[in-house]
Formats: sequence, structure tokens, C-alpha cells
Amino acid sequence: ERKQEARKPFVRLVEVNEVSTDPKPWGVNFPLQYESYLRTADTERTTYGGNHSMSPSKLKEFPWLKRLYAGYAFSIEYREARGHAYMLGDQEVTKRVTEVQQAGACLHCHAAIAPTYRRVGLEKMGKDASEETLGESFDQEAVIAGFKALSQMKYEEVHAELTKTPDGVVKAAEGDPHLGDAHPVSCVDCHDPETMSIRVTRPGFILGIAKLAESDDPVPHLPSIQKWRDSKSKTPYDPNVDATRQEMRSFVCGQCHVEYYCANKMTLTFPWSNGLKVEDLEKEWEETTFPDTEDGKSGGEFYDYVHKETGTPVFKAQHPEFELWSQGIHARAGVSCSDCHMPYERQGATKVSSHWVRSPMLNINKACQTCHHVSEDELKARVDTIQGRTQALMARAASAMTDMLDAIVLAQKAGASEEDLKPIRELQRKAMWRLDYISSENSKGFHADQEAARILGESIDYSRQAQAAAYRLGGSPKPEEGDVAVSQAD
Amino acid sequence: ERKQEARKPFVRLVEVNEVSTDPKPWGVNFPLQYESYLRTADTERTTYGGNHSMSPSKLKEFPWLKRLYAGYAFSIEYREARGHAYMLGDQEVTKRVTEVQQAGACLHCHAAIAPTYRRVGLEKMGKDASEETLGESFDQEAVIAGFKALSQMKYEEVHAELTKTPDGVVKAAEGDPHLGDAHPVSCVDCHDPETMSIRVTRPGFILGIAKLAESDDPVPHLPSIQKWRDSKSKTPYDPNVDATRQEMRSFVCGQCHVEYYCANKMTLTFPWSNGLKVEDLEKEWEETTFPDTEDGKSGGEFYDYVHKETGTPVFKAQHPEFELWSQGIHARAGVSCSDCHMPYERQGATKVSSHWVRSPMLNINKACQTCHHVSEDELKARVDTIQGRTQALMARAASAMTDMLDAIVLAQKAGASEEDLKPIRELQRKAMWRLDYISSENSKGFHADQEAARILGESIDYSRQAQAAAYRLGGSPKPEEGDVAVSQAD
Amino acid sequence: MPKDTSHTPESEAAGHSGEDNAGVNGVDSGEEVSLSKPRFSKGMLALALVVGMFAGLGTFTFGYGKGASYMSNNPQTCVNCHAMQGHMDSWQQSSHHHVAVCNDCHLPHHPIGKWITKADNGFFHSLAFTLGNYKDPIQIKPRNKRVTQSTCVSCHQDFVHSMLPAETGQDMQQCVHCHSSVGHARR
Ligand code: HEC
Ligand code: HEC
Ligand code: HEC
Ligand code: HEC
Ligand code: HEC
Ligand code: HEC
Ligand code: HEC
Ligand code: HEC
Ligand code: HEC
Ligand code: HEC
Ligand code: HEC
Ligand code: HEC
Ligand code: HEC
Ligand code: HEC
Ligand SMILES: [Ca+2]
Ligand SMILES: [Ca+2]
Repeated sequence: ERKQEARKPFVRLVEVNEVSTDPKPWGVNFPLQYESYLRTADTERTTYGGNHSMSPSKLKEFPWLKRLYAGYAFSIEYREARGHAYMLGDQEVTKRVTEVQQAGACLHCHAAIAPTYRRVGLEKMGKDASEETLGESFDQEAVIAGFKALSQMKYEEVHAELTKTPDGVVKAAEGDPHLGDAHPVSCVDCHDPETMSIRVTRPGFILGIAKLAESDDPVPHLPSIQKWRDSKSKTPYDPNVDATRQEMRSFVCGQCHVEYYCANKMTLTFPWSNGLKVEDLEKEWEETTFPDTEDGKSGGEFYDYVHKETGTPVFKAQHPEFELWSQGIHARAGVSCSDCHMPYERQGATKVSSHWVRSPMLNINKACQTCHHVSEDELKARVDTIQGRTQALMARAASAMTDMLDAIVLAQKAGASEEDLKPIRELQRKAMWRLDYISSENSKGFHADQEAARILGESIDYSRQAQAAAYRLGGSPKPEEGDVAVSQAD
Repeated sequence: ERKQEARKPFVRLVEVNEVSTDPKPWGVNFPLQYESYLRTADTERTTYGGNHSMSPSKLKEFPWLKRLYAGYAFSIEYREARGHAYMLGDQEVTKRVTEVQQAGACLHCHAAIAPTYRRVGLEKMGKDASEETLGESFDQEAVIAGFKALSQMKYEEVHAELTKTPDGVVKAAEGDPHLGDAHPVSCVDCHDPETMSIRVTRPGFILGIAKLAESDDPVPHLPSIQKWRDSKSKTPYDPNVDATRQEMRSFVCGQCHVEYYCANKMTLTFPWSNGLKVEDLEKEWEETTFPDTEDGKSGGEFYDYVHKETGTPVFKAQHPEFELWSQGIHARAGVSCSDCHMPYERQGATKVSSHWVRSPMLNINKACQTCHHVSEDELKARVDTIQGRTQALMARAASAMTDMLDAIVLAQKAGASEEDLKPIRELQRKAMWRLDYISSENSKGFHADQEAARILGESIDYSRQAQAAAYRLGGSPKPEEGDVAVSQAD
Repeated sequence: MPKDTSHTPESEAAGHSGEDNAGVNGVDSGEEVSLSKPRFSKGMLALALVVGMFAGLGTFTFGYGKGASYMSNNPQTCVNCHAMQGHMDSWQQSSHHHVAVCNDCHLPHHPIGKWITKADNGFFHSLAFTLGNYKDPIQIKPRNKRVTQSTCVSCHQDFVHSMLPAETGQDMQQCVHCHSSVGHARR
């Protein structure tokens, strides 16, 4: 590929460096990007997405979620996502944090945390961690060391660590433990302060994508990974070195918009060692065992929570946008997250990336019409069709899931043995994982429409198989209780 | 829109008119189209389609089809489609025709039958039906009259009628009943012999699309229907008058590549009065009752066959290419059947439509790359991904279907009452209709990928619900017979 | 109304200002110089020119295709080959038919690269057309893709400044990834 000559270095009015987690000084240098970045605090909603002053509760919108998550923190509070400006605040106040003890890994994706990882890493390594050193370079090794050290600590402890790291703005007296504020995702998370090129900073992603590169999952949408594989390189795949700029325009988002494990039994993990498809992720969780406990006991098989109604250990899927996008036609066609969620905007004599990251349906003109030369209404209708089909199948999968739970509970009441229940529990786990996967993904199927429908189809299959099997174990409601009714969800 | 100047009237070396069902004379005038038309006799296969010397049996490829069709002619012989040149011959020799009495309506889509319809129609109306009159004009009224007269007659009788109609080539002595040969789809079926513009000739389509126009099904892909609705016209929608040329490029195919009823209880019907979605078609069949018999008895509820293993009356879906395409993104984007299956080809200084109607995957270059500027391998991979997902879900739906049949059969053995079975039969019919719909559609999901997956997801849901319900009625296999195994199809 | 496809004054102006900009700006007209300098010695350049022009001239095609006019800026010369008719049509419907003719996009704006491309393409055009063995629809080759990309950047340098690589050696996005119908209306 042809290499372009670099752009002229920008005029830097204010110095920023690797500790500058406060976006204000960056905003002086790049007022256009900063202005739009600030708008992520704005509120506007589409049918299925967009911002809102107080994000609506997903548990209210989809009451079956309470049964899906029974026994897990998500059943207490779970809301629609909203703008990046809210990410830290929303996490701090969610009942999932205030009523349940969470791990420090939660902050990996909700705060501008890299400098804190670096500081703690350097301290662990017995090195200098002064503001000056911290600001000098990214130091990936130290960042990863700090990440590992903080992941399994308590949420509150790690949150406190954030404010012990300088943020480039707060001027604290020597000895004052508060050296900086905690910030939601900020310029330094995605940009090299020296060159302004985009980069990834999150250890979870760096480790995860390297695992993916080691696998043999076909990645037609990520050509640099194929190139790395073909080169038979000995050094791990490093997105900051190996990826194309267009890939980086998705990778910056893939740092957070992904499925993960993040509780206190292991370091935060992105399950990509078998590939990016729903089965590949499931396989990694199935093959994972928790590390031995300190007293040498085996950690046992991986699970996220024990489903309360049925006692089955299951997996929790979180916002797999990056993974689902990877299965879609846009990814294949080289269309990145930023193309749709941060489209270019004309600003006077130049064009800039909109840093108002939001639903593209609020910005169809810039987000879609550069590529699709049809009317806004038509594009809206196309998206509605896709999302409508997904929603209908999701409702269907949800009622299959609740029927299954009813049947399993009854079978247990009827005295089914653990041995008999074993295959049913496996079906249940598969069914719930798939339903959760698509209902937690935030595009309502748009990112990969056929794939989303396929996954829901499988979920239905597993739920109904489990239901039928439970009926054989006495899980069938008595004919009096309810008749065979066509359960049809839409 | 830039209007093209009308094309120069072509040089007519040989006269052709409305009886010219033999393509040879047309071929003199249009040698390029004729040459490619003849190639539909050629043989080449893709993974899921294409031609073959002896078309492979679908019953062998998908053994579960035999159970799906139990008790119906399709369970005797059912093969992959092949080139248009074979359509009449393949029908004549299929065991579905040689071993089962079929109706004359079968020929609606397998022979150049319009002149025969016209002749019989004119005769019924007591009008002149000489070769000259027959050749003069299309006479839609007479064609429809003949169609109605012949639809419910026996296959062999109607076949014989074909050869009593002149074909423009055979020169028969006065009084010789053989006035012409029977031909597969031919130029006159799709072209006006005077102007060569494309047209539709099939009564089934003309009546069906008019019903669709009367409905309120949204048809973003067929703007002329919306226009007709908006005009509040009193005359029925007539594709030959109202449709755009681009729509006609799909309508000519929609004459045959559609779901239909075609046995001897009613005239051949395209079930489009509620719309073109799978549920809309199902609804029409559900609402249909057969006409009263001659002795005044009620015809009863519509069905295609009584499923032999279970005794449930069910519907049969046939090749709904037009309907599935209608739900896809290509239709929405205005891409017609002909764009992909009859792409333009440069022949010297002019462009002609390839009349070698076949799988576009054998002609990716012309069929796809005009619009998609990516490599052939990439396009193949995209199609493979879509078809692979469809196939996997289909296998899953098929095993759900067979599990259901087993359970119903056992429940019946256990003495389940008809009343108990009623809701189960309804689930069964819905499940089988949907599975059949996608397995009979010939693009393996490509024509509308997410929709195909949705339909299969629903099929799975209904099959498994029926299975569970049948378990409650004693349909559950004894624990000895087989254990609860994860039935996972792929 | 059939469009006048001759080289309009506006398009001439736009075309030239594009080229001039590249030179005057002193920004080395994008990458052309950095590419062509090391890759083509003077000798090779001469060779390419000779091979390109004479191989083309020697063929029947060059005459039939009004080969001499290939060197002009008139889009009409391109449609001397019917193979180019579709691209002419889609160019006429494109947003740029007022501001850029074929050569504005398909020839490098750098004075040397321009002649190499002309010779090179002239040769392969004639060859392909004579043999008739080219791909239909025609597919642009990677080298010519780089040319179109460089001409976009050359005309729009200031506007897309922030899209240029932050550091030399890094890549940048293809303009046609998003603006696929700028030169040729599609869909
Ligand atoms: C081709 C365009 C496109 C691409 C590429 C794309 N998205 Fe989206 N995204 C959408 C659309 C459309 C929606 C649905 C928005 C709605 O319903 O309002 C959406 C929804 C979302 C949402 C939920 C938005 C909300 O308001 O709740 C998130 C989060 C998201 N995408 C993240 C990503 C990430 C991360 C990537 C890349 C890995 C990505 N998207 C790639 C178009 C795209
Ligand atoms: C790998 C990245 C990542 C990790 C780790 C992570 N989150 Fe999030 N979180 C996100 C993303 C992306 C969203 C927005 C998409 C969504 O809401 O599904 C989000 C949304 C949220 C929201 C707002 C919507 C809601 O769910 O109510 C809350 C609250 C939240 N996270 C809390 C937490 C907590 C508590 C933890 C730790 C247990 C955590 N997050 C760990 C990435 C992460
Ligand atoms: C550091 C983690 C992180 C990164 C990096 C990140 N996100 Fe987010 N994103 C979140 C979290 C957390 C939320 C939810 C915030 C909340 O609900 O409080 C969110 C919310 C969103 C939303 C919903 C916005 C709305 O208005 O409803 C969209 C869309 C989105 N992100 C897209 C992206 C895209 C595209 C990128 C990359 C350009 C990206 N995100 C990068 C963590 C991240
Ligand atoms: C969630 C990730 C993310 C965050 C946070 C972020 N950016 Fe960006 N930024 C991007 C992406 C993606 C691009 C496009 C880069 C490309 O195409 O090479 C970009 C581009 C830019 C550019 C280059 C010109 C342009 O507009 O395309 C500047 C300057 C910039 N960002 C400044 C900022 C500033 C200032 C902040 C903080 C206020 C910030 N960015 C925060 C992801 C981010
Ligand atoms: C950078 C270019 C680009 C952008 C931006 C883009 N698309 Fe696409 N879109 C494509 C390409 C390429 C395809 C694949 C088909 C093709 O090759 O034309 C596609 C396919 C689609 C399809 C058909 C596939 C499917 O899933 O059914 C829809 C619908 C669609 N896009 C909607 C949108 C919407 C809505 C947006 C904005 C949120 C958008 N696109 C943004 C390039 C783009
Ligand atoms: C955008 C392109 C496209 C459009 C439009 C399209 N098709 Fe197809 N069609 C395909 C592809 C691709 C296949 C799969 C071929 C294969 O598997 O070899 C296919 C398969 C088929 C097959 C089976 C072919 C075989 O070899 O068995 C039939 C029949 C068919 N299409 C008819 C139609 C009809 C009728 C329409 C319009 C109502 C239509 N198609 C519209 C692309 C298209
Ligand atoms: C509405 C149009 C239509 C009618 C009516 C129709 N066919 Fe067909 N037939 C088709 C089309 C289109 C195909 C090719 C697609 C396919 O094979 O699924 C086909 C394929 C066939 C084939 C070859 C593949 C196979 O199924 O083995 C046979 C044999 C056949 N039809 C017999 C019949 C018979 C017998 C009848 C009457 C009961 C009939 N057809 C009625 C349209 C029709
Ligand atoms: C008069 C009825 C009729 C019309 C009109 C018709 N078809 Fe067919 N088509 C058939 C039948 C019947 C077959 C199956 C022939 C066989 O298997 O013997 C068939 C087969 C095919 C096949 C499979 C060919 C192969 O090589 O496997 C394709 C693709 C196809 N048709 C597409 C089209 C398209 C596109 C149009 C419109 C341009 C069209 N057909 C118009 C009846 C028709
Ligand atoms: C299954 C339908 C069908 C049959 C049968 C058919 N054609 Fe066509 N034909 C078409 C379609 C569709 C077009 C494209 C028309 C358009 O775009 O306006 C076409 C176009 C043409 C054209 C116009 C020029 C071109 O190539 O686009 C000629 C001439 C022609 N056909 C001749 C014939 C001849 C001769 C036969 C018989 C040997 C024949 N056709 C059989 C469907 C058919
Ligand atoms: C006349 C133009 C045209 C032709 C011919 C065409 N396509 Fe498309 N294709 C489109 C348009 C338009 C879209 C919708 C997305 C968009 O707006 O770019 C699309 C979307 C797609 C998609 C994404 C949607 C999906 O279902 O996932 C695929 C894959 C695709 N086309 C493959 C093909 C293949 C394979 C062929 C040839 C058999 C083909 N196309 C022929 C115009 C065309
Ligand atoms: C404004 C810029 C521009 C103008 C003016 C322009 N083109 Fe192009 N042309 C392009 C671009 C960009 C591409 C390649 C797009 C790509 O990379 O896929 C292209 C591609 C082509 C191709 C290759 C076909 C293909 O799709 O890959 C041909 C042939 C062509 N142009 C001929 C012409 C002719 C002849 C004219 C004048 C009548 C012309 N172009 C005017 C920008 C232009
Ligand atoms: C001699 C006939 C002829 C003339 C005159 C002609 N072309 Fe072409 N052109 C062709 C043929 C044939 C091809 C296909 C070559 C191939 O694919 O190998 C082609 C290909 C192209 C391509 C894609 C080439 C590639 O390999 O990437 C471009 C761009 C192009 N032409 C532009 C032009 C422009 C601009 C003009 C006028 C200045 C022009 N052509 C004049 C016959 C011609
Ligand atoms: C000869 C100079 C020249 C070349 C080469 C050129 N442009 Fe332009 N372009 C212009 C001018 C002049 C305008 C209109 C004035 C303006 O708004 O800047 C324009 C307008 C545009 C616009 C806005 C209008 C529209 O079409 O949407 C886009 C986008 C654009 N150009 C992209 C491109 C791309 C991409 C290429 C390369 C394929 C390219 N240009 C090549 C001169 C050029
Ligand atoms: C990722 C998508 C994307 C890429 C890549 C891209 N652009 Fe754009 N471009 C856009 C969008 C979106 C707009 C519309 C901005 C607006 O309307 O505010 C735009 C606007 C423009 C405009 C001005 C349009 C106007 O209306 O004035 C020009 C000129 C332009 N781009 C040139 C280029 C050039 C040159 C390149 C390659 C260096 C390029 N673009 C690459 C998305 C892109
Ligand atoms: Ca998880
Ligand atoms: Ca039927």
C-alpha cells in the first residue's frame, strides 16, 4: 500500500501528555472535536437507542430479563446505555455497584484509567511513578502490570486509586492524596498525545486481540491480523503497531464494546481465543476453569452466576457490539464503527470526526448517506425492518426461555435427579447465553442481521428442547393449570 | 431521470406473432439472445444450485424431506431445479406426474401455454380460434377464460391441448390434431412479438398481483403498486399497463417462481391477498375454504395434504423466490431478478441480456460486480456465509421437526384425544409450513437472509412447542428408548 | 438533452488548479514525488514512454481508438472505445463532471508520474482492447487506484488535512471508501 506523506504537525496551544486525562486542555488545541465530545451529555432517543435524561430501565421494558438474570446483579438494575459523558457517573450510582460488591475491573471501561494502571504498575515494579514519568510515555508493560494488579481488587479501592493519579489539570499540594479527578473516557484513551494518531490503551483489548490473532478464526474484516498470521511473526500481534488505520477506527471502540468477564475470580478477560462468533466465545468460557484458590483448592468450572430459580450455573453476555459487528456485512465491507458513530462533519474549511458518539439514526445524513444514496426515510425503514425482525424473534426466544424455566422448576419439584437434570442444564445455559447475547447487544440486530436471527433461532431451539426434556421429568404443568396454548410472541 | 430515446425498431427477418411458441424463428431475428437461451440446457453446478445432467434428488440430500412430505407426491420424487430448457421434459417424467394424477394447472409454469389458453378461451366464448386470430393479439380475457377452463382438468388432457395449438412452425395438414409442438418457456411468454417489450402472460400472476395491489401490504420494492393505490383507480392493477420496466424485470419471473395452489379442487391460485410475507400467505390458506362440491356439500377447510404419519392436514410451500426476494434488501434497493439472473453482457458494441438464466454464482463477474466492486472470491465468500447460516438453521429446524413427529406419533399411540391434539396440529402445520417455505425456496436464504433465518427460527419454535405439548400427552419416549440428548444440528 | 462532453472551461480550470495547487503548495503534491522518484530512473522512464507509445502506435487499435488523441484532456477521446462508454455516462451523472475530467482523476497531478501513467495505461489499454481479453465490468487495478486517491488528496488537501497520516509511513483511508460515486455515479 502506498504510504502518504504526513500531515503538517498541528499547532499545539497547550501541552498535553500521557497523564492528561482531563479533556479540557486538549479542547484548547482541538476545539471542534472537544465541542462535539461534550455533546455526549445531550439527550435524544431513537426507537431503540439514543440518549435520555434518566436512561429507561431495560428490566421494565423487557420483564423477562428479571427471570433471565435471577440471582445476578443485573436483575436489580439494568438500563439503556447513554452518552459517553455519563459512563462513570452511571456506574457509580447503579445498584449493581451500590448494592453488590463489584471488582475494580469495572473501571477498565468506565474511566480514563490507563495512567492509573501505569502508576500502579510502575510502583509494583519498584520504578519511579512521578507525574513527570507518568506523562512521558505510555509504557505498555507497566500499564498491563497495573491492570493485573487492580483487576481483582474492590471497586471502591480502585476508584480511589484513580484520584491518586494526576490528571494534568488538578494542582494538588504535595502529600494531598487527591492528585487528579476521575474522568470518563477521554482523549488520551484513544489518541497519542504526541501525534494525535488513534491508538488502543486498554489491556483487555490488547491481550484479547492478540489471542484472536493466535487463533485460526477467519478474519476477513481484519486484514492486518491475516497479514500478521502469514508473516509467522514471533512477537504477539500488537494493534498499535500492526493494525491499519481503518481497523483502528473500530479497535478504539472494541476496547469496551465487547463481551467480558470482570468479577473477582480472574483478571478481566475478553474471550477471543477461539474466534469472535457466539459459539467461539461460549467455547472459551466452557473451557475455562477458575484459578485454584489460595488454599490450593481447584477453582472449578467457569460460570458467571448461578441462576436462582433453577440452580444452573450460567454465563452472562455483555454488549458484544464488536463481536457481532465482526459477523456483519459492514465489517466485511471495511466499514468501521467510527464511520457510522463518529462520521466526518464539514466544519468550515475542513472536515472533522464527530466526537458526539451516538446512535447513527440521529445523524443519518452524515452517518449513512455518504455511502447509501437513498432518502433518510428509506434508510430508517431499512433499519426498522431489521430491528423489528430481531425484536420479534427476541420476544419469541424470551417466551421460550420463560416456558423452559417454568418446566425446569416443576421438574425439580417433581423430584428430578441431578443426573437427569444435567443435560437440561446444559441446554438451559446455551439458550440463555444466546438470548442474552443478542438482547445485550445494543444495535438490536443491525450490526449483523442474519447472524442475530440465527443466534436467536438457536436460543429458541435450546429453550424448547430443555422444556420438552423437563416435561419428561415431571416438569409438565398439570392439564388443569394451563392448556397447551400456542405461545406466539409478537 | 434521463429518458432514453426509444430504441431503433429492430430488423425483422422473420415474422413472429402471438402463436409463435417455437423460439426458432425468434432466434433468426435475435441470434444473440437465442444462443444464450439455448444454453439453459447446459450443465454446471454451484454448491447449492446450478444445472446438472440428471438433477440430484433433494430427498437424498435431505432425508428428512421424506418425513416432511409423508403422504404427498413430493415424497416420491423431488429434485433440484435445472435450466429452463428442461422444464417441460422434467415435469413429464417426474414420478409426481407419472405415478400420481396431477391437474392441468401444472402446465401453467412449465410450457409456453398462453396461446392454448387463448384458443380454449375463445372456443368457450364461442369465438373464432383460427391460427390467424390466435396470432393476432394476446386477448387477455380469452387467455384467462381458457386458464380457468383448463386448470382443474387432468394433466394429460391439458398436455394434449397444447399440441392442438399451432406453434408457428409445425405445418400440419387440415384436420391433423397435432398443430404444433409443446415448448418450455419461450420468447412469447415474456415478450410482445410486435414491440419486443417484456410483459407478463400468466393468468396466475395477473390475478395474484392484482390481489396484492388491493391489499395494504407495504410494497416499497414495487412503487407502481403504491402509485396505483394512491390513484384510487377503479380498474384492477394491471402489470402490463401499470408496472415500471424495472418491476417487469422481476414480474416475468414472478409468473412462475412463486408459491401456489395447483391441484384439482380450485383454479391455480397465488395466495397474495394479504401480502407477500410468509404469514400473509399462510393467512390466505388458513382463510380459504374449498368450493362446495357439485352435490352441494361444503368443500371444507383448505389444505394441501394430510400428513401421513400424524394425520394432520398441512400446507405445501413451493419455490417462493418472488415472495422471499420481496422481503430482501436487493428488492428494496430496486434490484430485479433479471439484474442477477439475466445480466447484461457486452456483445461487440452492444449490450444484450443474457438469456442463459442460471445461478449468478456461475457468472459473478456480470451478475454482481457491476454493482459490487469487490473480488469474485469475496462475493463468493459473502454468499457462502449467508447460505451456510441458512443451511445450519435449516438442519436445526429439520431435526426439531422430526422430533416433533416422533412425539406426536407416540402421543397418538398413547391414546391422546383429537381435542387434545388440536392445538398441537396447529403448531405442527405452522412449523412444517415455515420449514418447507425456506427449504423449497431455491436461494438458500440469499434472496432475503435475515428473513429466511427469522422464518426458520419460528419453525423451530413451533416444532419444539408441539414436541413439548405432545410429551404432556404421553408422547415422550420412554427413558429406556433414548435419553435426553442435546439435539444439535450442524 | 445530450450533455456536451467536450472539455468545458470550468473543468479545465478546476483540473489545472488542481495540478497547480499541488505544485505551488510545496507539499510535494502528496506522495507522487516520493513514489516516482525512487522507483523510476530517467532511463526507465524513457523506456516506459517509448514502449508505451510505440507499442500502442503499432497496433490497429491505436488508429481505431484515435490513439493520438489519447493524450488530450477531452473525455470524448476516452469514449473512442465503447468499453469506456459506461464510465463516461456515469461520470456525466456524477457530482464532479463540472469540476473534473477523466484525466484530472486518472492521471497523477505530478508532472512526471503523469506521463508514465499515460504511457503505461495507453499501452495496456490498446493491448487489452485489441485482444479483447479484459474483464467486463472493467476493474481498476491497485496502481491506478493509488492514482485516483492521490488526485483526490491533491485537490482537497486542505479540506482533508486531518485525514492525512499523523506520521509519515502510516496509511490513510481510501476516499472512495465513502465517496464511491464522486467520479462515477453509482446506485
Ligand atoms: C454501518 C453502520 C454501523 C457500524 C459500522 C457500526 N454501527 Fe453501531 N449502530 C448502528 C445503528 C444503525 C445502530 C442502531 C441505533 C438505534 O437503534 O438508534 C447502532 C447501535 C449501536 C449502539 C447502541 C446505540 C444506542 O444508542 O443505544 C452501540 C453501543 C454501537 N452501535 C456500537 C458500535 C460499535 C462498537 C461498532 C463497531 C464495533 C459499531 N457500532 C459499528 C450502525 C453502525
Ligand atoms: C469491557 C468493558 C466493560 C466493563 C469491564 C464493564 N463495563 Fe459497564 N459498560 C460497558 C459498555 C460498552 C456499556 C454501554 C453498553 C451497554 O449499556 O450495554 C456499559 C454500560 C454500563 C452501565 C449503564 C447501563 C446499564 O447496564 O445499566 C452500567 C451501570 C455499567 N456499565 C456498570 C458496570 C459495572 C458495575 C461493571 C463491572 C461489573 C462494568 N460496567 C464493567 C463496558 C464495560
Ligand atoms: C472506555 C470505554 C469505552 C470506549 C473506548 C468506547 N465506549 Fe462507547 N460506551 C461506553 C460506555 C460505558 C457507555 C455507556 C455509558 C452510560 O450509559 O452511562 C457507552 C455508550 C456508547 C453509546 C450509546 C450512546 C447513546 O447516546 O446512547 C454508543 C453509540 C457508543 N458507546 C459507541 C462507541 C463507539 C463507536 C466507540 C468508539 C469510537 C466507543 N463507544 C468507545 C464505553 C466506551
Ligand atoms: C472513543 C475514542 C475517542 C475519544 C475519546 C476521542 N477521540 Fe478523537 N478521534 C477518534 C477517532 C476514531 C478519530 C478518527 C481518526 C482517524 O480516522 O484516523 C478521531 C480523530 C480525532 C482528531 C483528528 C481529526 C478528526 O476530527 O478526524 C482529533 C484532532 C481528535 N480526534 C481530537 C480529540 C479530542 C480533543 C478528544 C477529547 C476531547 C478526543 N479526540 C477524544 C476517537 C476518539
Ligand atoms: C462507509 C460506507 C458505509 C456506511 C457509512 C454505511 N454503510 Fe451500509 N453498507 C455499506 C456496504 C459496502 C454494504 C454492503 C453491500 C454492498 O456491498 O453494497 C452496506 C449494506 C447495508 C445494508 C444491507 C445489509 C443488511 O444488513 O441488510 C443496510 C440495510 C445498510 N447498509 C444500512 C446502513 C445504515 C442505516 C447506515 C448508517 C447507520 C449505513 N448503512 C452506513 C456501506 C456503508
Ligand atoms: C442480487 C442478486 C439476486 C436477485 C435480485 C435475485 N436472485 Fe435469485 N439467486 C441469487 C443467488 C446468489 C442465488 C444462489 C445461487 C446458488 O446458490 O448457486 C440465487 C438463486 C436462485 C434460484 C435457484 C438457482 C439454482 O441454480 O438452483 C432461483 C430459481 C432464483 N434465484 C430465482 C430468482 C427470482 C425469481 C428472483 C426475483 C424474484 C431472483 N432470483 C432475484 C441472486 C439473486
Ligand atoms: C406457479 C408455477 C408452477 C406451477 C403451477 C408448477 N410448477 Fe413445477 N416448477 C416451477 C418452478 C419455478 C420450478 C423450479 C424451482 C424448483 O424446482 O423449486 C419448478 C420445478 C418443477 C420440477 C423440477 C424439480 C422438482 O420438483 O423435482 C418438477 C418435476 C415440477 N416442477 C413439476 C410440477 C408439477 C407436477 C406441477 C403440478 C402439480 C407443477 N410443477 C406446477 C413452477 C411451477
Ligand atoms: C413459465 C415459467 C417460468 C418462468 C417465466 C421463469 N421460470 Fe425459471 N424455472 C421454471 C422452471 C419450471 C424451472 C425448473 C426447470 C427444471 O428443473 O426442469 C426453472 C428454473 C430456474 C432456475 C434454475 C436454473 C438452473 O440452472 O439451476 C433459475 C435460476 C430460474 N429459473 C430463474 C428464473 C428467472 C430469473 C426468471 C425470469 C427472468 C425465470 N426463471 C422465469 C419456470 C419459469
Ligand atoms: C423468462 C423470460 C424471458 C424469456 C423466455 C425470453 N426473454 Fe428476452 N428478455 C427478458 C428480459 C427480462 C429482458 C430484459 C428486458 C428489459 O430490460 O427491458 C429481455 C430482453 C430481450 C431483448 C432486448 C435486448 C436485450 O438483450 O436486453 C431481446 C431482443 C430478447 N429479450 C429476445 C428474446 C428471444 C429471442 C427469446 C427467445 C429465444 C427471449 N428473449 C426469451 C426475458 C425473457
Ligand atoms: C443492480 C445492483 C446490484 C446487483 C446486480 C447486485 N447487488 Fe448486492 N446489493 C446491492 C445493493 C443496492 C445492496 C444494499 C446495500 C446498499 O445499499 O449498498 C446490496 C447488498 C448486498 C449484500 C448485503 C446484504 C445481505 O443480504 O447481506 C450482499 C451480500 C450482496 N449484495 C451480494 C450480491 C451478490 C452475490 C450479487 C450477485 C449475485 C449481487 N449482490 C448483485 C446492489 C446490487
Ligand atoms: C472525480 C474523479 C473522477 C473522474 C472525473 C473520472 N473518474 Fe474514473 N474513476 C474514479 C475513481 C475514484 C475510480 C475507482 C474507484 C475505485 O477505487 O473503485 C474510477 C474508476 C474508473 C474506471 C475503472 C472501473 C472501475 O469501476 O473500477 C474506469 C474505466 C474509469 N474510471 C474511466 C473514467 C473515464 C472514461 C472518465 C471520464 C469520462 C472518468 N473515469 C472520470 C474517479 C474519476
Ligand atoms: C483503446 C480503447 C480505449 C480508450 C481510448 C480508453 N480506454 Fe480506458 N480502458 C480500455 C480497456 C479495454 C480497459 C480495460 C483494461 C483491463 O481491464 O485490463 C480500460 C481500462 C481503464 C481504466 C482501469 C484501468 C486499470 O487497469 O486500472 C481506467 C481508469 C481507464 N480505462 C480510463 C480511461 C481514460 C481516462 C481514457 C481517456 C483518456 C481511456 N480510458 C481511454 C479501453 C480504452
Ligand atoms: C481537479 C480537482 C479535483 C479532483 C481531482 C477531485 N475533486 Fe472533489 N471537488 C473538486 C471541486 C472543485 C469540488 C467542488 C467545490 C468544493 O466544494 O470544494 C469538489 C467537491 C467534492 C466533494 C463534495 C461534493 C460531492 O461530490 O459530494 C467531495 C465529497 C469530493 N469532491 C471528493 C473527491 C474525491 C473522493 C476525489 C477523488 C476520487 C475528488 N474529489 C477528486 C475538485 C476535485
Ligand atoms: C469514513 C468516511 C469518509 C472517508 C474515508 C472520506 N470522507 Fe469525505 N466526507 C465524509 C462525510 C460523512 C462527509 C460529509 C460531511 C458533512 O456533510 O458535514 C464528507 C465530506 C467531504 C467533502 C466536502 C463535502 C461538502 O459537502 O462540502 C470533501 C471535499 C471530501 N469529503 C473529500 C474527501 C477526500 C478527498 C477523502 C480522502 C482523503 C475523503 N473525503 C474521505 C466521509 C468520508
Ligand atoms: Ca460476560
Ligand atoms: Ca403451495
